[in-house]
Amino acid sequence: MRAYLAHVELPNPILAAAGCAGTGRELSAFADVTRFGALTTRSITMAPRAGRPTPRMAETPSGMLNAVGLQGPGVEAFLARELPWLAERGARTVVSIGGGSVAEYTALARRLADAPGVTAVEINLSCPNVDDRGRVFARDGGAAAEVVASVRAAMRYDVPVVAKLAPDVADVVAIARACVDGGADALAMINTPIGMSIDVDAMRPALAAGTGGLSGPAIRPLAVRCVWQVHAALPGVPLIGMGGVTSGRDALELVLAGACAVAVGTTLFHDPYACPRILRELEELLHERGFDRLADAVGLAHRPAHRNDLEESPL
Amino acid sequence: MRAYLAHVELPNPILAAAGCAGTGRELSAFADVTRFGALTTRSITMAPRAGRPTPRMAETPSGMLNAVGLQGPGVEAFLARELPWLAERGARTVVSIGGGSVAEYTALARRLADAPGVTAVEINLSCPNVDDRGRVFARDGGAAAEVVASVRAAMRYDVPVVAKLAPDVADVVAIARACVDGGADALAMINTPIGMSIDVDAMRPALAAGTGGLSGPAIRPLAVRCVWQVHAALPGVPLIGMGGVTSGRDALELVLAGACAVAVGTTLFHDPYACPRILRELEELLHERGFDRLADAVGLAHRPAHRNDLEESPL
Amino acid sequence: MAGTPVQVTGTVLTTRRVDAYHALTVVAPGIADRFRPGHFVTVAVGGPQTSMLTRRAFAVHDVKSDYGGTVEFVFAVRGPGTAWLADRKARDALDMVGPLGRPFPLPRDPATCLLVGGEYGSAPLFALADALHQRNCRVDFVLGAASSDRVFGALRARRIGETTTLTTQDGSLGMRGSVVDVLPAVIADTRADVVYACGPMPMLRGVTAVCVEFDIPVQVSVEEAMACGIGICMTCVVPVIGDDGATRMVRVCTEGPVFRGERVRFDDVGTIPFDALGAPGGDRGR
Amino acid sequence: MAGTPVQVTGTVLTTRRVDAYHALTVVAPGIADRFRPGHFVTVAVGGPQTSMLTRRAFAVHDVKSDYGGTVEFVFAVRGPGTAWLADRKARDALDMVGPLGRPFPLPRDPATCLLVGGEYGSAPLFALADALHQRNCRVDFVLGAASSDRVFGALRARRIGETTTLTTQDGSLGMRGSVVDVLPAVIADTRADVVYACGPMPMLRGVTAVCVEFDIPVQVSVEEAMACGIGICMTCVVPVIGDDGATRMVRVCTEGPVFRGERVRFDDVGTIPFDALGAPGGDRGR
Ligand SMILES: Cc1cc2nc3c(=O)[nH]c(=O)nc-3n(C[C@H](O)[C@H](O)[C@H](O)COP(=O)(O)OP(=O)(O)OC[C@H]3O[C@@H](n4cnc5c(N)ncnc54)[C@H](O)[C@@H]3O)c2cc1C
Ligand SMILES: Cc1cc2nc3c(=O)[nH]c(=O)nc-3n(C[C@H](O)[C@H](O)[C@H](O)COP(=O)(O)OP(=O)(O)OC[C@H]3O[C@@H](n4cnc5c(N)ncnc54)[C@H](O)[C@@H]3O)c2cc1C
Ligand SMILES: Cc1cc2nc3c(=O)[nH]c(=O)nc-3n(C[C@H](O)[C@H](O)[C@H](O)COP(=O)(O)O)c2cc1C
Ligand SMILES: Cc1cc2nc3c(=O)[nH]c(=O)nc-3n(C[C@H](O)[C@H](O)[C@H](O)COP(=O)(O)O)c2cc1C
Ligand code: FES
Ligand code: FES
Repeated sequence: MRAYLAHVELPNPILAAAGCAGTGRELSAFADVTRFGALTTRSITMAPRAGRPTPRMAETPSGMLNAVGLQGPGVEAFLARELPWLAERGARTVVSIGGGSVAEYTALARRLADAPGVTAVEINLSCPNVDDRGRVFARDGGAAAEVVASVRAAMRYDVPVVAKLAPDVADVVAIARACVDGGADALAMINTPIGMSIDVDAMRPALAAGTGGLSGPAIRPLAVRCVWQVHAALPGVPLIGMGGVTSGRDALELVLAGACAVAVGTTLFHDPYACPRILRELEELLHERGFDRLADAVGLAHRPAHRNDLEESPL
Repeated sequence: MRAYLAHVELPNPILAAAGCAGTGRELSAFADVTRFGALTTRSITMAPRAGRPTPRMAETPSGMLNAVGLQGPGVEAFLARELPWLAERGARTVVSIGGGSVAEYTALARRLADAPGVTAVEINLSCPNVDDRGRVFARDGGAAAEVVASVRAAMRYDVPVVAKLAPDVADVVAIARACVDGGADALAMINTPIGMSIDVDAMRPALAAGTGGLSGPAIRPLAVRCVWQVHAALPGVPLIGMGGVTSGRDALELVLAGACAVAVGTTLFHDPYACPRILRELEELLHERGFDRLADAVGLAHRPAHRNDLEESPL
Repeated sequence: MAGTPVQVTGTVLTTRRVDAYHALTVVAPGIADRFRPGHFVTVAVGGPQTSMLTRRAFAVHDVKSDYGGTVEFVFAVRGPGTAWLADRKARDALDMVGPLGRPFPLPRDPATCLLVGGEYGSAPLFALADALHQRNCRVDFVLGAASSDRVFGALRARRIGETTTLTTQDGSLGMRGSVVDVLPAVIADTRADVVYACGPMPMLRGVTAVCVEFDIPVQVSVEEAMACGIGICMTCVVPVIGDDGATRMVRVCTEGPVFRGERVRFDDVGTIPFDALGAPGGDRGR
Repeated sequence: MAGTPVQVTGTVLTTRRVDAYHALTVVAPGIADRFRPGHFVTVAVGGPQTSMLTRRAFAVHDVKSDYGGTVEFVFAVRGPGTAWLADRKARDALDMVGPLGRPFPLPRDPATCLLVGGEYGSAPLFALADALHQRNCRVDFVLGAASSDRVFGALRARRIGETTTLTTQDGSLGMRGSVVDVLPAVIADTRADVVYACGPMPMLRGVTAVCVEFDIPVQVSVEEAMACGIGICMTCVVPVIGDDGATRMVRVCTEGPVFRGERVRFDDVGTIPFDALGAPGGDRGR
């Protein structure tokens, strides 16, 4: 079942989400990563990063918190050792990038511009902006747009630039619009909202970093809502939906809300075969509902209804 | 175990959350509502409201969405039939108010100002501001502060005014600060973040209203994080913590993060005896940990640690 | 309404399959004692650490006095909660709250009562029939469903009812069609004084329309998605016309589930009728 | 590393209690086939619709060839996931992934091996002992715990070990104190060539310090909170010194759980050492 990420064709709409599929090699013991719609890398940074201290994870009801802190070997090692492995096998790779300033994102884009095997670049905007006292880009439309524009300018024209948004903002549509105005070819949502858990025995935060990103089915309603709102406001913009997808039904929920591709994150930790399984389930569900093409289902839940009135509810 | 809401003493720190305890009469078949720390009413509006069409609820992983839409009989009927029932029995009642404009909140506060039996007024700021194209007050520090200031001015000086915040904002501390600057005696958090669920069989939103408020354990990590952040920034401000509390351990999590009272919402739907049970469990946990007074545990997880570094994590 | 509801951790006594349905009998003394026909219970599903937060509502099919009091309910597997219930075995614990709701009101004097059930909606009608018999009422049944395996209680209806008419959409049992199709003839034949109905909303609407035409009272037991079952969440409302003629959004779980049929605005279920008390626009559109 | 891991839905064959612990034997052919001592498995807990998302990791205690291959692991109830596991019964299904991790490396030539286990950390040492015996190694045991009911495998150790030394913190079994306290004497007595250790982090640190002092190699099996167990989430890292002398935050689940003891920076576990590759400040503090 073909899918499109802007003008780039993917063999199917089920992607692995950033930071949840390792380098691809680990998962390939279980599933053929070259058959994923695409594999998104963890966010690559300029310099190597050791990340956050442990404990880095805590389980929460139907969710988990993580504070990995973008551990990774830096862009040079990534280009030398990780991207080629994926490229040689013909995997589609969405390279996620993370930076602390517009300049750093731009430098990363330049470094990726002539690397073979980059299917798209995804800008992880949930990074603290060192020039704005650590306010994350995803919470500031202006800063986000600036990053997007300069990455877009630095990348090859035929490589789509995807801006990845966070749900914990007052108005996700405003941020989405700023990114599209800045030149984003597509949007990905949602990154993890910030959460926290306290170990009541130690009487300390469960994560060494204190707060962490909340992922898993617990946040799916936030993801569906963000995709829904952004698709309603910007129907022409391709959206990669993610957040708590565990099954074909969950993927379909995001598709009906407006996503033209769906990424799987936390579920991979539980089920390393999740991507092919979810694809199979999604195909079956679409088939049962009489859809030949994915595109016919994208955003379908927006069609006008009789009983429903679809504004945001006050409570 | 005594608790304090600003200067008002409560017999214990476990409250029923707004909109989750009916009028008090229904729950009293199961538990003695006069022994709750306090019972928060659903948000009272000036005029009667029929609320939203059904379906108004959808279950989500470890959570539920609701779009009740503040159904209620209006403030006059509330004062005539509901508040007296609670007052006569000696229940402590936190009256939640909801409005579409500063003027409406103010009018509500005036109407409540001389009503007997109002332990505190809680301002539900998650209502759309009709003067700002429906932007909810809780997402706009300025508008929130204006509401708080005028409610504070209209209420009797000895009745604490509590501002209730939502988590789906870019910076909850900024909103909290605006409310405190506006005169809030205490803050309640969190109200439900907006979420959505799609019925993949009907291929329509599961709620008639489209979006709804997400509650239950799924959002507890967001609640703990908000309480933590606000307590860190405004350590002197009393906080009522809520969001997914199901047990004494969950309540303790919020207390350790900085809440001096804890409200129980969605759990009451599952377990109408939840308030006394959670109180008992919390007392036991505090006792096991050697605390004589609740106050000694409030915010304790903030004490400096060796291994931990507690900034917000980028991911 | 017979006293206040209670929460009990009961023990599953027996499980059985009845055609397309599952039936669980649970030892739950406090609930059995207080039961009246038309009451429902809510059941916690999923066990410890489940992601399913809300209780599931089921009409009580039967109560018995053995083991201090047992409660039986009948259900179709629909989603994950009922799938979990279908896996329960004898001796498992089950957390139930009940009895809940407004039961069927009984006629003061002996009357001819027609009991109409659709799908698992037949389940609560047998306890009602027993209570009616005790008041020397005549009881007739009309039971229907999509197919024969979904008609619940046909045998028992035949045993205890004066007459029993069965309908299926596919014609696999009884008359082909719906209970509403056969209703006028049955009312005429039995000279029913009153109708009790439980089943899907469209069926209740149809039954009510027929009864209005025949000008006989009809009591319907309504189903609406519920988060609490005890009146505190306000999610289960339907538009109902009050004694004063005004329409209010009332809670199925506490004001219902049994209503006088002609009071329920079936055509407006799933909307807020513009003339409902507090409807948007009526007073202020927020 | 013996081949690639697999996911299997196994069937519980037997459950047993062993003092403070539970042991589950699961029919899981694909995993048993590939097992080498030191491997671990991860288990999905909570059943359908559970709120518990992450698999739980357990060292493999034993594999057998019956029923096509069984895997046994031993665990203490700690939180809701292990509580759920403790409720499993024979014939229940269990979703397992394994074998995972880097197993214990075996000496090429016969050697005297001292196996040190703390609490349930003893569990993986018996399969290791068998493998060592097959290579004609001498095996001695030191097992310890807080109290006698938490010392796992004392009998079996006595049966198969050349010597077995037991310690408990409360003195209820063997010597009072910790395995670390008795280690120097045991190393001296047994003339151990190499030490293998599995248990809590402070124990591994102590064991490693003693081995460094005696200048004998030590292999430790480390435990760190894990979200995936297969190397894709990066949550399970500890600071480890590489062959090049540089410290890296490496994954316990794939580079470990078995490491050379002196390479693990035990004092810095739970921190990012300032000199680790990519540490904040080292290059750029974000
Ligand atoms: C008063 C009353 C009596 C009922 N009696 C019976 C009965 O005797 N036999 C029977 O099979 N079913 C009965 N139902 C319907 C039954 O409650 C639902 O089928 C059941 O809740 C579905 O749960 P699930 O997890 O399988 O499905 P899901 O669709 O996954 O349920 C998800 C959520 O929606 C709620 N929900 C969805 N549909 C309904 C509904 N129609 N009514 C109430 N809640 C709903 C559930 O409580 C749950 O919170 C009754 C409902 C009500 C309100
Ligand atoms: C390689 C390895 C081997 C292990 N072998 C054994 C064994 O043989 N016997 C045994 O009893 N225990 C073993 N453990 C520890 C075991 O995994 C935890 O006790 C278990 O995960 C706790 O789950 P819970 O739900 O009961 O507790 P909770 O504390 O509620 O667990 C919550 C979450 O934290 C994670 N977690 C918490 N502590 C640990 C930990 N120490 N290690 C890994 N994940 C953790 C869990 O996976 C889960 O995601 C091993 C751990 C590792 C990493
Ligand atoms: C352990 C972990 C690491 C992650 N790392 C990244 C990352 O490097 N960059 C990024 O943009 N998102 C990262 N994410 C967010 C996911 O890509 C995804 O947006 C989020 O987890 C929601 O999807 P899920 O619920 O399916 O996991 C990470 C998530 C997890 C759980
Ligand atoms: C059905 C329902 C109705 C609610 N109504 C109100 C309300 O009227 N006013 C308000 O401030 N909050 C309302 N809330 C929010 C709760 O008070 C609480 O902030 C939120 O549900 C989080 O807590 P919980 O997870 O314990 O439910 C409502 C929540 C639910 C589930
Ligand atoms: S189900 Fe909660 S009020 Fe009826
Ligand atoms: S547990 Fe996920 S990388 Fe080790």
